[in-house]
Amino acid sequence: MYNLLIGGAAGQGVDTIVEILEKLLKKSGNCVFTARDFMSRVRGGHNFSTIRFGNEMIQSHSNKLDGIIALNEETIQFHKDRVSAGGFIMCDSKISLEGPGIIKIDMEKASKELGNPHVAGTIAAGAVMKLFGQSLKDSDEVIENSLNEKYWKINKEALKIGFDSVEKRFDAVKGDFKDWMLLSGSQALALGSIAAGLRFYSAYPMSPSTPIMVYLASKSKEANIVVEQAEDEIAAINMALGASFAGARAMTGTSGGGFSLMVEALGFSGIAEIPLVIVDVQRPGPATGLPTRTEQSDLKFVISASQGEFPRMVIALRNHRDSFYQTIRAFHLAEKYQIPVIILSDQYLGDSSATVEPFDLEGIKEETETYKDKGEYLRYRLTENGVSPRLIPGKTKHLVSSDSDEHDEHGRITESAEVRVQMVDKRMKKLDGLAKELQEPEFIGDKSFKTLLVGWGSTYGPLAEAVRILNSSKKNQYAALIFGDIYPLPQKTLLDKAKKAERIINVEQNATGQLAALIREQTGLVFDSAILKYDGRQMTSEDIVARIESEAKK
Amino acid sequence: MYNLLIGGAAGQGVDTIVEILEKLLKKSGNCVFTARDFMSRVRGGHNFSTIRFGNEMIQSHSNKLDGIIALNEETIQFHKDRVSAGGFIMCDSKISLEGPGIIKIDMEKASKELGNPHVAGTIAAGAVMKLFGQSLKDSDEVIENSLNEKYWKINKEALKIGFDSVEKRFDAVKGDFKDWMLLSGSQALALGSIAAGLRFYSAYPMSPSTPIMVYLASKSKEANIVVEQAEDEIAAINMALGASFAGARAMTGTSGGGFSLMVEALGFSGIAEIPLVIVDVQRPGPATGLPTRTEQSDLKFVISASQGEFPRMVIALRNHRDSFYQTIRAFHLAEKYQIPVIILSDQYLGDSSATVEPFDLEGIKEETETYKDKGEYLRYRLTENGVSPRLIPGKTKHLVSSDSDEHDEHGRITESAEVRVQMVDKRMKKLDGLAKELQEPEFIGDKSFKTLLVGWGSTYGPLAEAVRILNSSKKNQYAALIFGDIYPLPQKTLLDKAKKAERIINVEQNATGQLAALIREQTGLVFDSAILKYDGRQMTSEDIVARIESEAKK
Amino acid sequence: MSENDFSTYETAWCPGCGNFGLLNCLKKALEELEKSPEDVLMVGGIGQAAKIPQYISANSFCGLHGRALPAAVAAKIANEKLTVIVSTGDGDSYGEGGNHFIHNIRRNVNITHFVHDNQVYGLTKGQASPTSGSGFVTSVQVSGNINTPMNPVLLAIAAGAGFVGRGFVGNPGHLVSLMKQAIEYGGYALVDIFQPCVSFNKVNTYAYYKERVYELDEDYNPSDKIKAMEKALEDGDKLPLGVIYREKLTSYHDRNPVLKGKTPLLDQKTSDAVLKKLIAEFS
Amino acid sequence: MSENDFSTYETAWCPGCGNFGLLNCLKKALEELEKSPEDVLMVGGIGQAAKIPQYISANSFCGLHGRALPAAVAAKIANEKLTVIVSTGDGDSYGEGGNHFIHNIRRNVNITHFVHDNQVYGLTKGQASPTSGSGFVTSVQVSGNINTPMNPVLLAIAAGAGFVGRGFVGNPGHLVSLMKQAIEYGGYALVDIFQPCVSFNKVNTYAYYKERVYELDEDYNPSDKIKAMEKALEDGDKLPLGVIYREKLTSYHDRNPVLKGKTPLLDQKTSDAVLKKLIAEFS
Ligand SMILES: Cc1ncc(C[n+]2csc(CCOP(=O)(O)OP(=O)(O)O)c2C)c(N)n1
Ligand SMILES: Cc1ncc(C[n+]2csc(CCOP(=O)(O)OP(=O)(O)O)c2C)c(N)n1
Ligand code: SF4
Ligand code: SF4
Ligand SMILES: [Mg+2]
Ligand SMILES: [Mg+2]
Repeated sequence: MYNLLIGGAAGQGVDTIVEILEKLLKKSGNCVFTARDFMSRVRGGHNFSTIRFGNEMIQSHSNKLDGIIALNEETIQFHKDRVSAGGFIMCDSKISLEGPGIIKIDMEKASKELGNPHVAGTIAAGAVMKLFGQSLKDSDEVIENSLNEKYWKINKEALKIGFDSVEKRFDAVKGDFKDWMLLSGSQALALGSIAAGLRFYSAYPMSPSTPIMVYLASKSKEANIVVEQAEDEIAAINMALGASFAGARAMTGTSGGGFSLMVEALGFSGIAEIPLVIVDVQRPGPATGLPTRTEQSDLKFVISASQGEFPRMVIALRNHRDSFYQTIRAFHLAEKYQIPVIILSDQYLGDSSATVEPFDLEGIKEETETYKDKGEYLRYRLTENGVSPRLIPGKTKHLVSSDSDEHDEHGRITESAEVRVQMVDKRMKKLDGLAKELQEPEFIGDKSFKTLLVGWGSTYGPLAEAVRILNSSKKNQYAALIFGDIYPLPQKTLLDKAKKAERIINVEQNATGQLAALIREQTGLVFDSAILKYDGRQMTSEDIVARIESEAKK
Repeated sequence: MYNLLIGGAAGQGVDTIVEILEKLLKKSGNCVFTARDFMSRVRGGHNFSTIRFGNEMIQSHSNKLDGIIALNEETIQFHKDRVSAGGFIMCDSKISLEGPGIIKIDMEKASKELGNPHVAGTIAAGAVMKLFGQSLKDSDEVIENSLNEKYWKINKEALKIGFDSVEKRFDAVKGDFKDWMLLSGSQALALGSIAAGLRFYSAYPMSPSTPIMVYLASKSKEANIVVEQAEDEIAAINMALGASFAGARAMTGTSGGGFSLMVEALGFSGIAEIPLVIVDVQRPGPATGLPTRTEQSDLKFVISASQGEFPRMVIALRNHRDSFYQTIRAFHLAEKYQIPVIILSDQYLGDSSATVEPFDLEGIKEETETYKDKGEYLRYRLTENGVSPRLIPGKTKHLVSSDSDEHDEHGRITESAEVRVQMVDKRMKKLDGLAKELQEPEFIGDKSFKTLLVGWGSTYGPLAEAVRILNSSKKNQYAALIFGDIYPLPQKTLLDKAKKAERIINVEQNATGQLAALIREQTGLVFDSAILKYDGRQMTSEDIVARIESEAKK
Repeated sequence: MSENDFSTYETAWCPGCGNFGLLNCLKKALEELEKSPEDVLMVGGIGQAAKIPQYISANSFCGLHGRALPAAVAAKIANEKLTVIVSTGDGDSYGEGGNHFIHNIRRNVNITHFVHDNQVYGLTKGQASPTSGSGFVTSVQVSGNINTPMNPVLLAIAAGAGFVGRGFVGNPGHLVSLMKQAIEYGGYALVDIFQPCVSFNKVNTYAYYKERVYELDEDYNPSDKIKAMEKALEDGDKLPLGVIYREKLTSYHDRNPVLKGKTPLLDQKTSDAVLKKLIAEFS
Repeated sequence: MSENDFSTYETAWCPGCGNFGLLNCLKKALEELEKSPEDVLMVGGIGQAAKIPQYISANSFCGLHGRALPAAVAAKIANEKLTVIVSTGDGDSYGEGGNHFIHNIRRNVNITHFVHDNQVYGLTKGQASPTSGSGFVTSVQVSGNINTPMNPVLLAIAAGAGFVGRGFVGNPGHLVSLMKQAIEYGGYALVDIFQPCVSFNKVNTYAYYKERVYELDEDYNPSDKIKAMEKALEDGDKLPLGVIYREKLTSYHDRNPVLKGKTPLLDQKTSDAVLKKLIAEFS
């Protein structure tokens, strides 16, 4: 397994090189994982990505580097200390830096000769392929898939120039991942929504959720989806509710700040029982916070957002696979229970790309309306399971209503104390059904574990790897439990494993340990300690291991 | 102690009669408590209030009635079963209803003769005064304080007609409350804000919070306060933040739906460290819910509202006294710690009127800015206690900044991981200070208790009375603990009392037991059972007693 | 189609309220256009006016205060076969919902927007609304309204609306005709309707409007934007009623390639072939 | 007062961005008006433009996306001695903040509003803004913008603004003068400023504006509202720059009895006597 860092200023084209390189590597059979770190600006500053690749499953980034591709000097200064022995720093010849690991290429000059200084990075990408003993056989396809036609020729040439400018240095890895998919968490989520029958997506641009909208927009004509940029997030969610009421599967997506503006309508979805999927791609708060960084600090917010009480479901995405399949499930649960389902992603997961097994479309079926009652149609009929017959207005002779006030079975405003209680109870009954749908957290490790690490969402990859590392030296003393379904909280496996554990530690990308608080509230379990990170950068497996080892020393 | 119900359709003037009657009774020395129940409409429907009065402290309403003053037949139908033996029903002569307790008065006819059918209720009020052996000696003053000048004469006459139309029936109560205050929870809150130095109040009309705005507006010129009706709640809170930043003490108020729209700016107050007091007068949700009814279901929402993590304080008002003094305290804490302080009231407390000891202005002092540092001024200086020097722009030669992005000590946008952690830690340190400010929940009952009832906010009155009732028959087996400061949660008394209790029961005006969940999250304490009510009507002491007794029977 | 199709229900409005007249006109307009209740979606926000979807038999969506428009346009986008009518208050439409107002004009989705303009917040007991007159005294505006009143007709034209009308419940025949034209217009159509609130607005009463309104006659050419804005500026002693501005604009559906000439969105699908292709693109 | 008083800081803008010119003009305008940094409050929302308060030495309030106006007017209400300037993006001002835009015009608080109108969402990488042209292609508007572009100048006049101007960073001398007039105007003043975004708007470039803008000359009378609206409607090949509309209106402070002729609000007090009286009223 190798790990490369590609860095430069915003606007220098780091993204393009990374995209070409990760695809080339994957096409050569590697498993690839790319994490993206960038600033909230359009030009200048310092952006970088790390590409990890190899012939085993990779699900997270790493601190250790085998090489740096530096589009500017800053990149070298910031990251050179992380390069392992035997690693390299690739940069332009003009940079005055000497040493055994330094690989200089005349990228700038060569790219200017080619006629476009922006292809300097492509030259570096070509060089990297050679260094790692990879071939360029799929490069035409990759270039053509990634770039606008007018840039094909020059980039193909640039790749070759780079390839020819260095010698192989590292053992070639040969994985079997050639036919797997390589995509970002947000793309996987968007694709999942399409597979679930999405017809209407409304959103207001907001990092890091925008890639979902961009992907859906790019496929809107092919896939028959309306992507509507709303005037604000309040409009976005109310549009989604209007579309869903009218029978088009609808989703809205945003980050925490936009979610804040959607809070009132979230409750509306709850009382009016209009199915809705809401995506919150988390970033560090409060307020504007760190717009392009990562954090898991909206959990407590989204599980209790909006005045009053109503059932909702919150699913945290753990990885790129989840991003696809759980999004589909979110739509199905939203419709089955006529509730809002909130999907929690974050910048780390949303913007990183990973290699996943091709998505399987078997078993994904569109559910259809099944109202067959005779007699009077009651939109909010009091039923055993709390779910009332939902019809689509205009698709039936019955009249369909929807109401944000407390209402009776017809959907008419009521002030009756009795009906109020019946309606609250009816809605809350859906929680019984939901309880049966819950998926237990994923357990990673050996059953002989002594320390149980508990996390949720995107720390999945780092935790999985941390357990592997810890167990290889500490003989299976570690295990991890990572929650996907998080609210309502599935408790069985947790209580089971916690009972066996000598020590339980919550591992979260926030400052207050929100999952630990939720677990204590719901189960009484108290964690022995916490590994928390809240600097806007995702923890690596090495970070977790280091924290555990430093604690052990204390 | 007596309890009267005055009911009629919206627009029939129930409010006016009640206002006159409660004032007359208080002026005669009674302690008075008036609870108000009305529908979300302007005319028609069924509205009523209950006035309880007597010569002991009264802090809640009651189910049992000594009399009904019915402005229409519906009132009689709805409530007659609650009239105790010996009680009366007062109505217009035209209503065909016979029986010993029926008191018919020619209100309609007499009022028409007086020239205004709207004074029918005033006639009834006069009759009530006589029935209870009260005098009309303060009636001129009351009328003049309550009504527009053009209605004085006719109402004074109407009172007398009523007074003369019946005979005394009940023993006169003679309390010492003549010089106490009689005011609603919302008025007390508004008055508290004025006492705290409020200069700017921005809000968007929303039941049941509007009375705060109305009271402040009515005194704006006298008290030198700008009351600004905003275009929406987002504007309301952002205006309040702008005013506060610029040095005017500011408050905004709303109910849950409007609070939902304020959520993003709540976090802004947190990260920018701009002091702000936000009032949420709760009503039943979700969404529009029951606009004019009562509930305590925003607790979990407001303690975790907004993306990201930052310190805040939530104070639940328990009664009319709290409404005044705790509002003042909210301003002081908001300024001292530069945080948002949320005041939770509800429709029951906000709209009910109660008799309270005249407010004491001693000890309420305006705190002033005390920045005396030499050298560079750093708005967000990293300090021991997390509180940085706040200056008012334009009142100093220093430049003052404020930022919703993560920032450095100067207030400039930063993307530094290190500074991010420092700033989160700095803000969170305020929680240590806040912990020392916390006021323990009020304990009511005898230390020999076995069952501990735990509540918060406006169930204070009903709980206090319930404990008294229970203990009078069950020999001091009951006690109650009622939280005012609720987030951060003061734990000492709770843990102490819970340890001694055989059984702890949470008593809340919501469906899910939100305080119990918060307590479990924070302390691990699990409640043995719960008394919950969520039909939009406040529980009475009798409701609590009945629930305890029915449980005991099980 | 019988008269009873659009039957109405018991209301929570005050006796004498202008909303009754408005509801009757709406019913009449729908009947005269031979709409079927099941094809009509009535959308309101929150307020006295906004309860109207509860009082007429049609599909109904009573959403959040201020948020009727986004829900309504999206419902129309989802199913263009529905006749979507937003009928709601001035506070709802122009106050809390102001941002949706100006931006949905830009979208030009084919829906109709009737604003019950009583120049006051009725349900919350009489505070100033965006259209309340200068100096209007309320329990909150104790010294009288100090904000410049909004002129919704002018604002809508300036925001780019293609159909902007003004009606008065006191001229029911005229209002019915105006409503019908608005419903039949092929894009976003606004009708601002003077609707006296007998409980809280003692200034803008039936008599107030009666004295001032006049119906635009055939000489008036609603397609001249400048003239229309001039007409809209008449807001003192003379208040014009009728179609103040009208222009043919391409509607949202005809501008959106996903919808134009296609089956209604809710009946569309992503084909399996496309789905497989999208997956394959990442391989 | 030295030039350095309004010193600027390192920015996060792209080289060549129109914001640099705007910042220079702003600095110049403030200096020429002899303002002191400590008496100036710069307010922005969130966006590329909205970072400007971070780049000039004055008091600064970088609020939420879309919410600069309410905070700014309230700061001015609190302390009328501050010169309050909102300087922020078109998306911020007219998109997310649209409701505050139309309603703060009605309030007419004496603040200045400079909109960096690059007709695009810059910070979020190039989606259409409310002022983006028809057909403008972006990563979200893949088939081109289908919404009718907002005309902020016309909209502001229709909403009742007393000072509405348009500038262009490519005409700096003119822009400085316009900014000064706006700051000195005694009420809400809007200046919509063409500010090319070199990274995401390849349509509305420096050259695009250069070809089309022209400065209104002295013959133009900005006090005729109808004429001003006609002028504002020129949005094709000819784009007028200057004060498009100007009218004397009473400002918020002069309409509000709590403020008119009094010491700034933050220095006012509720006297003990009044407080005691208020308490006594409930006894
Ligand atoms: C978010 C939110 N804020 C405030 C309210 C309270 N509210 C209900 S109706 C209304 C105003 C109604 O005025 P308008 O729209 O003019 O309708 P009218 O009652 O006059 O017909 C307000 C402020 C609410 N329901 N939701
Ligand atoms: C509530 C919220 N929604 C969305 C965003 C994301 N966002 C930041 S800036 C911006 C748009 C910026 O456009 P504009 O105001 O035109 O400024 P520019 O960058 O073009 O100068 C958006 C959508 C946000 N910060 N907050
Ligand atoms: S309050 Fe006004 S608008 Fe509402 S129903 Fe009564 S009269 Fe009509
Ligand atoms: S993205 Fe556009 S507006 Fe933003 S700094 Fe760059 S050029 Fe300027
Ligand atoms: Mg109204
Ligand atoms: Mg912009």
